[in-house]
Amino acid sequence: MNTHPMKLVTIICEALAREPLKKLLAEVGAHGYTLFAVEGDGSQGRRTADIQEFANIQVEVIVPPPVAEKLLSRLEQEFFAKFAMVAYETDVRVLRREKF
Amino acid sequence: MNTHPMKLVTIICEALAREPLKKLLAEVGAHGYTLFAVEGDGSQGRRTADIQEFANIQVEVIVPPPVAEKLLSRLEQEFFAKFAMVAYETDVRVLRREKF
Amino acid sequence: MNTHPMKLVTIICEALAREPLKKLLAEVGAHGYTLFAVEGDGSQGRRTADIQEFANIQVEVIVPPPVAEKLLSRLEQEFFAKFAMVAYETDVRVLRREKF
Amino acid sequence: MQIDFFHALSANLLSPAVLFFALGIVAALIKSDLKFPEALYVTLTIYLLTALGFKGGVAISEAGIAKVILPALTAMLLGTLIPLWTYPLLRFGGKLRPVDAAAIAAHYGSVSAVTFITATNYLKGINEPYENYATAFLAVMESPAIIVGVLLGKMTLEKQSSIFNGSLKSLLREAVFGRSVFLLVGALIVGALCGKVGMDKVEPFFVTPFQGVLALFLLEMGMVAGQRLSDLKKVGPFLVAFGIIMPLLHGCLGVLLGKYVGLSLGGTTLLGVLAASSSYIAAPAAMRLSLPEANPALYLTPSLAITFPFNITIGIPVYFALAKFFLN
Amino acid sequence: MQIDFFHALSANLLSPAVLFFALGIVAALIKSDLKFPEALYVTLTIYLLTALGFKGGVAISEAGIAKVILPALTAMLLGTLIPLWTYPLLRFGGKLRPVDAAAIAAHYGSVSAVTFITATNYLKGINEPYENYATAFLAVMESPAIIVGVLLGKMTLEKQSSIFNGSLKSLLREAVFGRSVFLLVGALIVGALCGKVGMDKVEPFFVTPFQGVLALFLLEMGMVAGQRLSDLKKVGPFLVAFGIIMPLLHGCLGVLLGKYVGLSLGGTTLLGVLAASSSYIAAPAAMRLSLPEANPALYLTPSLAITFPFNITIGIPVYFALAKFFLN
Amino acid sequence: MQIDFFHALSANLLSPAVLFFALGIVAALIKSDLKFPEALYVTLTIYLLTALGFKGGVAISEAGIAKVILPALTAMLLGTLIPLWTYPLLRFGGKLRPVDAAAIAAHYGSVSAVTFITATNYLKGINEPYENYATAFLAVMESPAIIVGVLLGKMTLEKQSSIFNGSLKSLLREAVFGRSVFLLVGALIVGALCGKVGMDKVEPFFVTPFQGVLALFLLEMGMVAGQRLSDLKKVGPFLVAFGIIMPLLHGCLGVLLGKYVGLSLGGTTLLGVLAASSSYIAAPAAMRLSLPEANPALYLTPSLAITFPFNITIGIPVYFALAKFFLN
Ligand SMILES: Nc1ncnc2c1ncn2[C@@H]1O[C@H](COP(=O)(O)O)[C@@H](O)[C@H]1O
Ligand SMILES: Nc1ncnc2c1ncn2[C@@H]1O[C@H](COP(=O)(O)O)[C@@H](O)[C@H]1O
Ligand SMILES: Nc1ncnc2c1ncn2[C@@H]1O[C@H](COP(=O)(O)O)[C@@H](O)[C@H]1O
Ligand code: NA
Ligand code: NA
Ligand code: NA
Repeated sequence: MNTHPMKLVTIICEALAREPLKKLLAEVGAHGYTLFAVEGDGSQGRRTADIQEFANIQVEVIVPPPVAEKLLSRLEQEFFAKFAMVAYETDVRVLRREKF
Repeated sequence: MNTHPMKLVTIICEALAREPLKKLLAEVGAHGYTLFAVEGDGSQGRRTADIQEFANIQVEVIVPPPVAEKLLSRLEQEFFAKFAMVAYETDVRVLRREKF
Repeated sequence: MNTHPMKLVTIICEALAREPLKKLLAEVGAHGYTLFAVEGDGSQGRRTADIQEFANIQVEVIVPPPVAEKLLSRLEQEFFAKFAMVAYETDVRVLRREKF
Repeated sequence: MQIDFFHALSANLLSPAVLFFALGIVAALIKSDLKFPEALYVTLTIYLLTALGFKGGVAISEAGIAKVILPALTAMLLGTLIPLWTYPLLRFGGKLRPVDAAAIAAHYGSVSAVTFITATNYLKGINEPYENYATAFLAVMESPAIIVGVLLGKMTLEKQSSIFNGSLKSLLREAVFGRSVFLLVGALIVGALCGKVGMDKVEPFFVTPFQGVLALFLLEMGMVAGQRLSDLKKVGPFLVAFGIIMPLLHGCLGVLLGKYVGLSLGGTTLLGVLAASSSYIAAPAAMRLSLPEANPALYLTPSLAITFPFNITIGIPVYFALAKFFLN
Repeated sequence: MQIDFFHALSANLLSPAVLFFALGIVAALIKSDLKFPEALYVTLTIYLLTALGFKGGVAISEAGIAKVILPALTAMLLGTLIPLWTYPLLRFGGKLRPVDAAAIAAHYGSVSAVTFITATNYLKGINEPYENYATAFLAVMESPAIIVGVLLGKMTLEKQSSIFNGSLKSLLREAVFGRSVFLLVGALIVGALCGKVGMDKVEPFFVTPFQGVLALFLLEMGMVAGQRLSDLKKVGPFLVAFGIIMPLLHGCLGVLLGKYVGLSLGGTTLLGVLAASSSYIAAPAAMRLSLPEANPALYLTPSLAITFPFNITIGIPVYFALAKFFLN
Repeated sequence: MQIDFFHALSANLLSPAVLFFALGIVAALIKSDLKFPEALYVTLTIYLLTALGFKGGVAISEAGIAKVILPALTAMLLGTLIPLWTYPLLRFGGKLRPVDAAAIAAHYGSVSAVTFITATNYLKGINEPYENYATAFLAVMESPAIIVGVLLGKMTLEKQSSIFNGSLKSLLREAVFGRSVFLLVGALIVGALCGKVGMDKVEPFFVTPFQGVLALFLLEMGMVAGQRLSDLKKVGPFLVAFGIIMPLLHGCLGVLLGKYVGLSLGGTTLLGVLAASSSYIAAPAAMRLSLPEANPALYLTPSLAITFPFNITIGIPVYFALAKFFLN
């Protein structure tokens, strides 16, 4: 069994950023993503989970390191000013390198 | 306070794999797991969250490194061909080593 | 683009620990957190997601390493005996260090 | 009389609510993959409590608060006192640890809203009228025993760590403002303020479909209770017997008190049901927070897997028969 | 007769249920951000199946089980046999891989509860009575074809790996205890035990609002089906034609059998609808688990994006017209 | 007249809907752990919009589209124009940044469906008939002001980055196909196509329990609004006053227009309510996407924590009194 190093980029943000974010993921070349609703608190206030439009989502995407870099830098330039958002990367090891 | 290195194995897959997966976790000797519903997109198409039978789940399980290896290799051999699935491992540090 | 090392502390526990946990996060100086409902199995039995009071939550919080250490050690001392709980830390890299 | 009782029993056992409850237990036993979404469970709870409180409030506005006070205080007193004899019984009869005895005592002094609702359902089914304001008894009986039980337990334990210092204060807060009490009392007040005029507007939502919603909810509760059945071995024969005998004793007591405060046959039955019922949501949650040293299997399992199903199926017609017996 | 049919057709197309279904398809096509929460979808499913089963059970308790047995067995037999001719047709006519042919055959032998419910709705709309116990036919027709289909598929495949060895056993288990069959049969039994007395209690919840709930659910199903429309290119013209022609043939067959077992005009229509309908929940789930080698686009898309909408809109009045024709 | 008004006011304040709203505010203020699941919130929204649209559509099919066009266009025009005077008032009177003034103007030109529904509820409660097709006014008034507000705001800002270039196009798309407008207009069309025949089928689901569902929903909305009350300090006295005075002015204007286009007393009241109401879901969502530079506390808080509760409690009977005054 061979595992390969990849980056897991995690983005927590308001649900409104969902569609622009999906577009960005496609643009930087991610081959998939996983998404779920979360509650949260941060510098821009608490986000409860009632009104869908104001809820939080967490998006997790596994990408090769260069894509992770591109993704994070575009998030910084184009998204951080506009949306309540936190983004970070983690080192992970995957099977089937060619999938990502 | 003493933290100990462990592996976090994350598996994202269609909900149908749930029961076989639980069985596998027990077989390889995991002592617990955490599971939640997610949406996702990947090589096998978008998975929305409406029809329960076709939804996605994310399973996270903390195990000692040898168990992680066994788990990943059995996933590769027995599950990847049958289910839409992504699996990866992350290095984490836990308290109470004996729990895992 | 500059990324900075941080600790991601993940806590999986019964929903009843929610308010004491939030209080603890504030006390140790975390600037935000993310929270969602999960199902799980562990040494203290299966937790299904029906009765809200007995469900599981997963809390993820990004903090500087010293805060992570403080958080984990207080969890160990004050929470582990009282609540079904798993806690671990992961190395992550964030943008905007000053946020955490 | 005997024929009467079997009639009453089968009327209960063959009602949709109880049969759906049984179906839920079957689903749990055969490990069916049927599962109610958490949101549905919460929604049904909110609906049942709100509807119940609202109807009760309208009934109070019709009957006048004066009529309600005496029986409500009696109900509250009963809830407060029950732990005082269940605790020693469990401690010395059952040889349980003090903290476990206290926790179980809290459960059996407190009440189960679902059991109460099923009983009103049953009375409606056999066309037996009852004081609609009896909901007020339910509202005031949930918390006192929990507080008494926690106090009993605390007295046997050492000091708590920093985060939990305020735990007694937060216990009292929870007892008054907790989800279920808040909804029940809040809807009761809303109903009392609206009266009959308000009821006319929302009756098709809060009243007409109520019994059907209850049936659906009991399907889910059957699954919840059924999943606990496998824990029965852990609790031992003493607690199993306790979970059936205590409700019968408390039911008797409730019925007698109901008679002395002048309730009707239906109302007397309901006070018996409340006394006999034990909590399996509010009390366990309070114990986890305020008496975390107590063992959940010992307090939750008897309450949820024995007393609750027993009351739902056999208990209710028994308390009704008792009420009939004592009122004649 | 022709005028009659167009009348029947427009009565169906202009019903709230079908129009909301169309609205759902529009929502999917214009990629509206309208989305039903998963919990709502599951809740609506649970409600519809429980209500349907319960009503059917009450009907059985009124009609007597004797009347139900023969048509139910006939329905079951029909479901078992359908894969036996659809498989060779798909295999040799459609040049599909054996495992795909088997999977599709399973879908078309099995049934769609939503199509059945929409048909009962339609009959109610045109004031055509039917045997309420027809729900029993639905209950017994879901699983047999799935089992036959999986067996057909297995015969063409090699041995499975360790975890999936028990897969045949778990398939049978799923066929009998799976969510939808369990709810339907369970509620049927509950209804049969309660009878009319029980029905009176829960009618305002399980019966009165039923058609409205169905309309809301079909809005969601329209979105689900609409999202699949873009996959139609993947399935090719043979399967598109198959998805329309087979329902018509099976509808005929069902109607004829309905006539021979002595069902009313309404009941005959319903047996036609069941035969014509194809599964898009139970069968795909079973295929993913038991025939994972089959291609989901090939079995799910025709069933969900062609046959289901076709039956809902045009099929139902056609099977009604056929039943009328044959019964005269 | 005065007595009349106090009568009308107390009829509103003592209705279940408004009292449950107050209960929700209390829950938020005492930080109760009562919480509606997100899925329930979404379900209630879907139900209310669908039911409202459907009823409106049936009403249009009865009244004929000709009768609806003139008042609907008037309503739309009013929505379009309101930002044109609120913007300068906020900009120069309130000394707000241009982008914030534009965002707030968009909110007050747009409408609140829940306020509208509560008003229809109120009219039903006092037995005052109204044009059921008024739902069409609601449907056409949501978007225009949002578009005008965003355009006003954009004119004051620099160019956007790549991902957001299409933002104006997507704004228009959202305005026409967004969740709430889509559901409302879609259900309106479905209702218009079904007419009375369709209504008979789904009335027990979409009409009869409607007022009760609204009461439950307002309990949740009370919590949502109540959580915002703590932000009131951030918005300052100008916006607090604005949030009460503007609805009164716009209510007057709406009532006058309603009179001139020949609506009934009920319909005139509803047009006043629509003009007076401000958006707190569609508009904030649009602002976050299209004017992300605007400060949410400044636009959401006045709309949700001041204007919405004011209209629900006091505003509606005031606009009714105004309509009565002007129509005599
Ligand atoms: N330190 C943190 N750890 C984990 N999640 C965070 C943290 N800070 C913010 N978040 C999440 O990111 C969302 C947006 O953050 P913010 O922009 O700071 O309001 C919050 O609602 C949280 O869900
Ligand atoms: N690159 C990725 N990053 C994160 N999640 C992924 C990725 N690719 C696939 N997934 C998740 O794994 C599921 C199955 O993937 P697949 O088998 O590629 O369809 C998808 O529905 C996603 O939820
Ligand atoms: N090895 C594990 N891996 C992942 N999650 C776990 C593990 N063990 C326990 N958990 C989670 O932590 C919760 C509490 O654990 P416990 O205290 O062991 O019952 C469980 O319900 C699971 O959700
Ligand atoms: Na009790
Ligand atoms: Na079929
Ligand atoms: Na307005």
